[in-house]
Amino acid sequence: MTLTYYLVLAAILFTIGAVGVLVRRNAIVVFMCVELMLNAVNLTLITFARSTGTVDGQIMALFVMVVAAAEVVVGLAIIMSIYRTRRSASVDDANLLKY
Amino acid sequence: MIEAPDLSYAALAPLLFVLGAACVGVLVEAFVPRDARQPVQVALALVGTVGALVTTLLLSGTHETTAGGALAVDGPALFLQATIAGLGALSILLFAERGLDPARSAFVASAAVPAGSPRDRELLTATRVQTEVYPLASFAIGGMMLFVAANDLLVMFVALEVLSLPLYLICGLARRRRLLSQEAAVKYFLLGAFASAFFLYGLALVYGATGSIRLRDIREAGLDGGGDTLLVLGLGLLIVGLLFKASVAPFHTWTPDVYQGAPTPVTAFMAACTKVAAFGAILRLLYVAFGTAEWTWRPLVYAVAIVSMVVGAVLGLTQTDLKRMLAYSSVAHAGFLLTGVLGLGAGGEGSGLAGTMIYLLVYGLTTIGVFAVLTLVRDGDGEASHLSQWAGLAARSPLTAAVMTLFLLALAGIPLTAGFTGKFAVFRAAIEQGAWPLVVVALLASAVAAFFYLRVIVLMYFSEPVADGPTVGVPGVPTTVVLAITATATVALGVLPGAVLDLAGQAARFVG
Amino acid sequence: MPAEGLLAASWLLIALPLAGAAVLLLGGRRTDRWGHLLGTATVVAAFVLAVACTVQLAGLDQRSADVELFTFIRSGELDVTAGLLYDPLSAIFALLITGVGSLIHVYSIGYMAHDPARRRFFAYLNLFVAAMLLLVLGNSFVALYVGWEGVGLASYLLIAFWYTRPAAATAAKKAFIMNRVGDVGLAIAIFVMFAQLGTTSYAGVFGSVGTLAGGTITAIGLLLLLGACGKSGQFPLQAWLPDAMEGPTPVSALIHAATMVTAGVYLIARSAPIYDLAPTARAVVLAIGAGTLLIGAIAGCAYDDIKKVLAYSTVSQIGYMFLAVGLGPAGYVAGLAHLLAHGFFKAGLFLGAGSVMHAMNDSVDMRRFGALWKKLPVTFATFGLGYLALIGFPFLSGYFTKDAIIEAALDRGDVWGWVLGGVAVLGAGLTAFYMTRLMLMTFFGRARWEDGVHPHEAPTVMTAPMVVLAVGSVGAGALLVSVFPLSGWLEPVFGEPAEAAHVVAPAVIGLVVTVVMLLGVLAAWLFVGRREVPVTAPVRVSPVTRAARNALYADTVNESLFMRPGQWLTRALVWLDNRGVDGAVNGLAAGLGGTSSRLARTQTGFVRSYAMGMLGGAVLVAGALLAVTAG
Amino acid sequence: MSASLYLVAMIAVPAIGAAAVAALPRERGLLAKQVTLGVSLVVLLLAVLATAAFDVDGDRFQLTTSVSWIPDFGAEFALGVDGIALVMLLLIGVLVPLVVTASWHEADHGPRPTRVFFAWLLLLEAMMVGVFVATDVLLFYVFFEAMLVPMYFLIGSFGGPRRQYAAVKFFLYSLVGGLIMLAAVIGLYVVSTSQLGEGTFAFDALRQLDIDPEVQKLLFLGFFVAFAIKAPLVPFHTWLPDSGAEAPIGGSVLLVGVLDKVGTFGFLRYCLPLFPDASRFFAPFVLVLAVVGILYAALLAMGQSDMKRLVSYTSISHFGFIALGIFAFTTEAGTGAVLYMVNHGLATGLLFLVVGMLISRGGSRQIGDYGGVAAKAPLLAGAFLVAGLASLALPGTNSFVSEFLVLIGSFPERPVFTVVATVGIILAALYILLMYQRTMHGPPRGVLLQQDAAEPAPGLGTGGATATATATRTAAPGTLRVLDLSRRELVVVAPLVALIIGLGVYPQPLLDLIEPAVSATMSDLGGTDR
Repeated sequence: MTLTYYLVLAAILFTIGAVGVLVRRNAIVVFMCVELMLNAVNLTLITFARSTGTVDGQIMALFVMVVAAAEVVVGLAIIMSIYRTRRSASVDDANLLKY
Repeated sequence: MIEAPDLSYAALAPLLFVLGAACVGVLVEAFVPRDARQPVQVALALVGTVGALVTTLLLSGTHETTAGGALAVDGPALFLQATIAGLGALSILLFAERGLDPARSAFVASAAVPAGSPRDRELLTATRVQTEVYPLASFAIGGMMLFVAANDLLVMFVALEVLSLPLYLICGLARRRRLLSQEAAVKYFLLGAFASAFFLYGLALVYGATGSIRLRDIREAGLDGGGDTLLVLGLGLLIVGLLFKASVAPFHTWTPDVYQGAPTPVTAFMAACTKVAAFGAILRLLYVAFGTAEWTWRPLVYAVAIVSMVVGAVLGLTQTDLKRMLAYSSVAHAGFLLTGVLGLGAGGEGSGLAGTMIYLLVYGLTTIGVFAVLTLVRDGDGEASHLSQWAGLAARSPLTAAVMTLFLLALAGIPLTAGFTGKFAVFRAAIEQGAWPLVVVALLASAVAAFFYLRVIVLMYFSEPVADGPTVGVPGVPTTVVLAITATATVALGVLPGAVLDLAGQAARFVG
Repeated sequence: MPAEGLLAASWLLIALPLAGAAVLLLGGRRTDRWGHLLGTATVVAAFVLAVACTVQLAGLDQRSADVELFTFIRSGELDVTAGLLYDPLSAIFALLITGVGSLIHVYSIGYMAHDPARRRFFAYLNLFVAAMLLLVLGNSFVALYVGWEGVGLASYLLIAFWYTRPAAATAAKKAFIMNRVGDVGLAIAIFVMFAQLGTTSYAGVFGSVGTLAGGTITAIGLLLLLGACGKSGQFPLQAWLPDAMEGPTPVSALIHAATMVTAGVYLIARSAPIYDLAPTARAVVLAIGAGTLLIGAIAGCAYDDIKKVLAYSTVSQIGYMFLAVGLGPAGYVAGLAHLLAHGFFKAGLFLGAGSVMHAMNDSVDMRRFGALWKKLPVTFATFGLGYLALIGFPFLSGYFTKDAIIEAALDRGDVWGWVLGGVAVLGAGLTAFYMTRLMLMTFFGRARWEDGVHPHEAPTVMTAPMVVLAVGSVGAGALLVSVFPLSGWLEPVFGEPAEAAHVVAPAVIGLVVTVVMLLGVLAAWLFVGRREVPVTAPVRVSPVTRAARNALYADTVNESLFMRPGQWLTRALVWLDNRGVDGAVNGLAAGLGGTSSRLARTQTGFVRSYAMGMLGGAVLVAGALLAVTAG
Repeated sequence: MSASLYLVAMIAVPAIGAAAVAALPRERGLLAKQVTLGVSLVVLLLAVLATAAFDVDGDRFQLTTSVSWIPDFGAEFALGVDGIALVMLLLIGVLVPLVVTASWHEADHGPRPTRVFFAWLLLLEAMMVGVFVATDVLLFYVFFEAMLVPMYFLIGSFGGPRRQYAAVKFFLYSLVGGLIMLAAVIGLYVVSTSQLGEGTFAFDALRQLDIDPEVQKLLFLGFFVAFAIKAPLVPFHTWLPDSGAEAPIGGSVLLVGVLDKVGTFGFLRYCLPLFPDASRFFAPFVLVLAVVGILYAALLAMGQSDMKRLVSYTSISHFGFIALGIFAFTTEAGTGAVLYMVNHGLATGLLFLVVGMLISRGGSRQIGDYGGVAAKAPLLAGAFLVAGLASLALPGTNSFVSEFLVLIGSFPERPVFTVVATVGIILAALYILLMYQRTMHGPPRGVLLQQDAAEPAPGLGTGGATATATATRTAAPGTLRVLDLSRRELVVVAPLVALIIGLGVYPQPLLDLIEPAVSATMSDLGGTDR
């Protein structure tokens, strides 16, 4: 049975995440979409680990999870602070800086 | 059974210095009483960065890989680490400036307090200062130094995050104009995360294509003529991730907003150090992992360079905010740097590597200098970064205007300033590889860019001073030191660049 | 042969007046008191020296002396030495210039006595004499060119001497510009000589001109002729000379009658070896001479401004000279003789006119003169003699010289000979007419003076030179043609005068010319003398008269052909330069600015659009890479 | 001091002087002027000494110094002069002290301190010297660009009403040219790397290169555009009228008198010897630009109402003659062209200075505001006339010799172009005499009748400007007392007049200096086609 399906699925997930970033307004959701992309990558890594028969891919997946966690910490902190000020988590409200 | 990788601690000393200082810094935040923190943190951060600088210089000449080949300690790595450490130290000094802002610091007292709330207003006048920035900055610097030494895509990714996450945070820590600052942070964060997702996906694809993430193995698995779609796609996505950090058009969109919103010292830090780190990674990725297959990426870089130069130069023309203008200028400079990157000759020959490294050093120094001057000119609400406020500044403060002029001329690449040396180096590299049309475009772009640098000079010198113009603050010791060093370096590297060119020339050889 | 003795010092001829000019110009007001005396002294001294030199020259067996001074310009092939050539031809000019020059300096002492800027006047006069001497004494075409433009400058300064009068300023400018047009011809001629012969010295050019192709020689000849026309006020460049009368009268007498305007004749005579080989060019000289002769005479008939009449007369007389030198060896001597004679009587006439104006409060309108003969006896006498000499009254100078020219013309023996001769005779008639008209309107008839004019004879310092010149006018011709033949003197230059078999006996010609002249006088008396001269010029006149009054529309042509189009062109170009050339640059700048602000709109400030941009970029990058590797 | 140090000193002395002047306290304006004058006189002395030490029959380059500068680029700090550079040094040496004297009161009443003006002036002098004595192409380029900065500040800080526009325009135009040249400079370096093993910028080494014609064309264009903008040739000229008109008089004099000569100097020093084939290939096009420029600019000059713009346009026309002389490729024309560069510096320099003195009295640059000045100020008028005659190349003035040499030298090679160019001398007479007549002749007009007009426009005060202005304000109402030249102004005018006439009568010494270098250049040019 082929691994291509997994890769395709991962690609689809990645795309969904990317599109989500573009279409969703809520900062949290946007951020979650990014997380989705990261997890799509994880799936890819695992698949390749399987195909190449090395463990590197799995290790990398673990690394990615850790990094993602760190990103969540930082990200939520930032989003919180601006939410407190603006009472809104919509990324479209934050556009004082332009042109 | 996996045996522990060999670690050459000597070779890692620079990194250990900075990251160690950062970790200690965290403890300091936790245990040292608030009033004592500022000096301690500053001292610590300086020890870390300067220590790193010294150790890299001591290590010069080393040419090896360590940590099981995950880290390269070679000429370029050391040169760029030294650059980053040095520029980092200067940025730390800018952070530490307490003389300019009446509230004794450029950073918000308590980031958690909502902007504009009563508490925030009372904190604004309080002289209490926040010191998290120092460990954060140290982490970022550590990440950058790791970034340029990463000989392995995974390490590169980790380094990327280590340098990015702290930056996202400190972008949001401005004491004044907090809304802008926070907005900058959010934008930077979201887009940064987005970009790193691309990088990561690219990593995965390359891994899938070559079965390894070691740069050397990738080269050996290399693109054999035909072109392995996975690998090419991977390369593309990796480049996207890096170009984003280097704020190369069309991945520059975050740059103006973030530069403008972030606290000026942070902007200086980002503009100088991030650029160096990003290009360090680009060079290593392209030269080491894809050096033998440069025919694949050369056209791409060629095109991106042109786009970046043109976009930066043209958009800079109509900016009215100095920080924003400098952001576009940095986009243009990214383009100039890419012309240097194209100076890779057959079999790794060519002066492209050395040229680019020189340019990075020069650009970093000048940029920090220019932003340092920016922090001096203030009105009631922080820095007076609107162009119109600079009219007739020369009459009010000749010295400030003179120094600013020096940096602007350097950015414009006028001879006898460091900027010219850098430009010459990269353009020479490009022409050696027959990329003269690109160089002509670059030169025309820099002529256009020169216009907006000149405009500032015209305002400062040839316009009559405006009523109720901004005041020019008297810099404290740290900023003075920064200005002195950067200005001297700008002149020295312009008049007698021999030594440094020599250094870069020798350093310009990748391991592996 | 190299000069020794006085001839070696002939450079002093130029140096003396030049020094005078320098002293007067640099000395400033300090020299006001004695400046005019110094100025006169230098020229007189030069005259004495010229006489001495000429005497010595006469003594030499081979009458020619070279004076090498210093290297002027040496570079590559070009080697121009500043040097003088003192030979019979330059000698007679030197004598004429310094001689008449001295007289006019003396005259000016009186004429300019009350002018605050008299010192400046004498400085300019000295400058002119120096330049003119350089022109005739120089031993190369470059030296000649230097003098050529030098006299142009002097003439400019002197015409514009009363520069607060716009008319004077404009006239001066006009003179300089039209001269420059001629100078271009002269300059290019020199270029051709250098390009073809590698030298510009008379000796070198004349020595090797024979080696050139006929076309080239003709070209040189025509170019030189252009220069000559400019300087001598010949068609088509004659229009400046009458306007030049805006200058003080002594200037008109010296520069615009006796000397400078004859430089063209000198040039052609000097370039005889070239013209001998360029029949076409010579033919053109003839045509221009004949044409200008008539133009000048006709215009002279119509003007009421005494100086303008004399000016056109000059134009016409120089036409005679051109005609003569255009005839070649046969005519050179005749032409030069007429030149010298003309130098005397025309200078005399101008000085006379000056004295009249002096008496009439500087009015030049002959309609407001009349009956001056008893008020200004001396002037009348001298002027009268000059008049008679000019119209060729038997046995006065004009008679001999003009007849000689007509003879030479007829001696060609072909049909053109007859045509030219006829023109010359006709010209003689016209000359008689307009000069008689002038005499009648000025000295006879009823006094038509403006109120408050009290004519009085000029002081001796002015009359004396007039007397001397009058004597010259009477005697010169006979002297030069028969007593002391110029032909013999000039033999070293033009060679043996060919004894042509006369087509018509000289006596007959003399008779014919005299008759025609008398007819002219009669006509003048009929038109002017018999009836009252209206104080204002009649308006309703025949088109011929109107044409003549407008000098055959020379100015109109110049204006509509060159001036106006030039002004339009200039205006157009200014517009082009500002809107077009500079506009392109500024437009580019503006364009960039516009693009900039339009592009800046894409920086919307929305994170999601930035992300969109990045995604698009990523796709493009990936696509590009795939395209590269696939293809 | 050993002869070879003269050149170094000629750069160092004014540079140090500039620093010293800049360091003076604001109120010591007078001292600043005195120091500047002193320094510029020292430079003049050095130039004379250098000339004395120069052996006409000696090597191409003399008084050479060479220190390693940027080894990695193979760039050296190499100085040396040939006859061409030497005469330009003399020109600089003569002009700067006069400019300083003429600008004595230039900066007295502006918002900006006096010392700044004179410091920039000295720095400019140092750079100008450097650009002519550099024998290392990179060093030349560095001076070429760095030269912009002082001039930029002179125009921008002390210029006329539209000084900002003019300054930026000047800077950007030159910068664009310079940057394009930079590409060519690097290209040349790369070629030298491939041919000589290691890259060099040494002029003498580069002259030996045998460059592929196609490459030559590209490199030639790179240099040519830069120089054509500097010189300036039509159609790259539109910056000059603005800069020339807006700059303070001293600036205009040095700009047109010396700075722009760098362009023509560049043609002769770099374009011809380094790219002989390309030079020969492009010569016809350049000649077209030159000849068109002569007539075009002359006609434009006639159309100007602003005296300084007019003079600027006349210069553009003159540069056409110089370019013609250079690209005719004959020794005579080349020598003439170089002499033209010197003479034009003196003649147009004087013209600008006198125009400035007139403007400082009338406070207006418009020709229409003047008339009949000769009656009030004969000396001024006289100087004006001499300058005018010199710039219309009347025999007896220096310009005649050079113009004559250029034309007579070009004719054998390029008869058609030369003939067309010769027509230019008529136009020259026109534009000069028109201006002279309108301002000096005729009855008193314009500012001579209304006395308030004596207020000098900002930045236009030259020489006795303000002094005159005050004098006139006390003058009888209705009539403006136009003072004749002050003693100081006489000191400025006299030497130039003397030089103009002296060199007009006896130019040979200069020609002897210039010719060897020119014929060497021409042989470089000819040496390659066989």
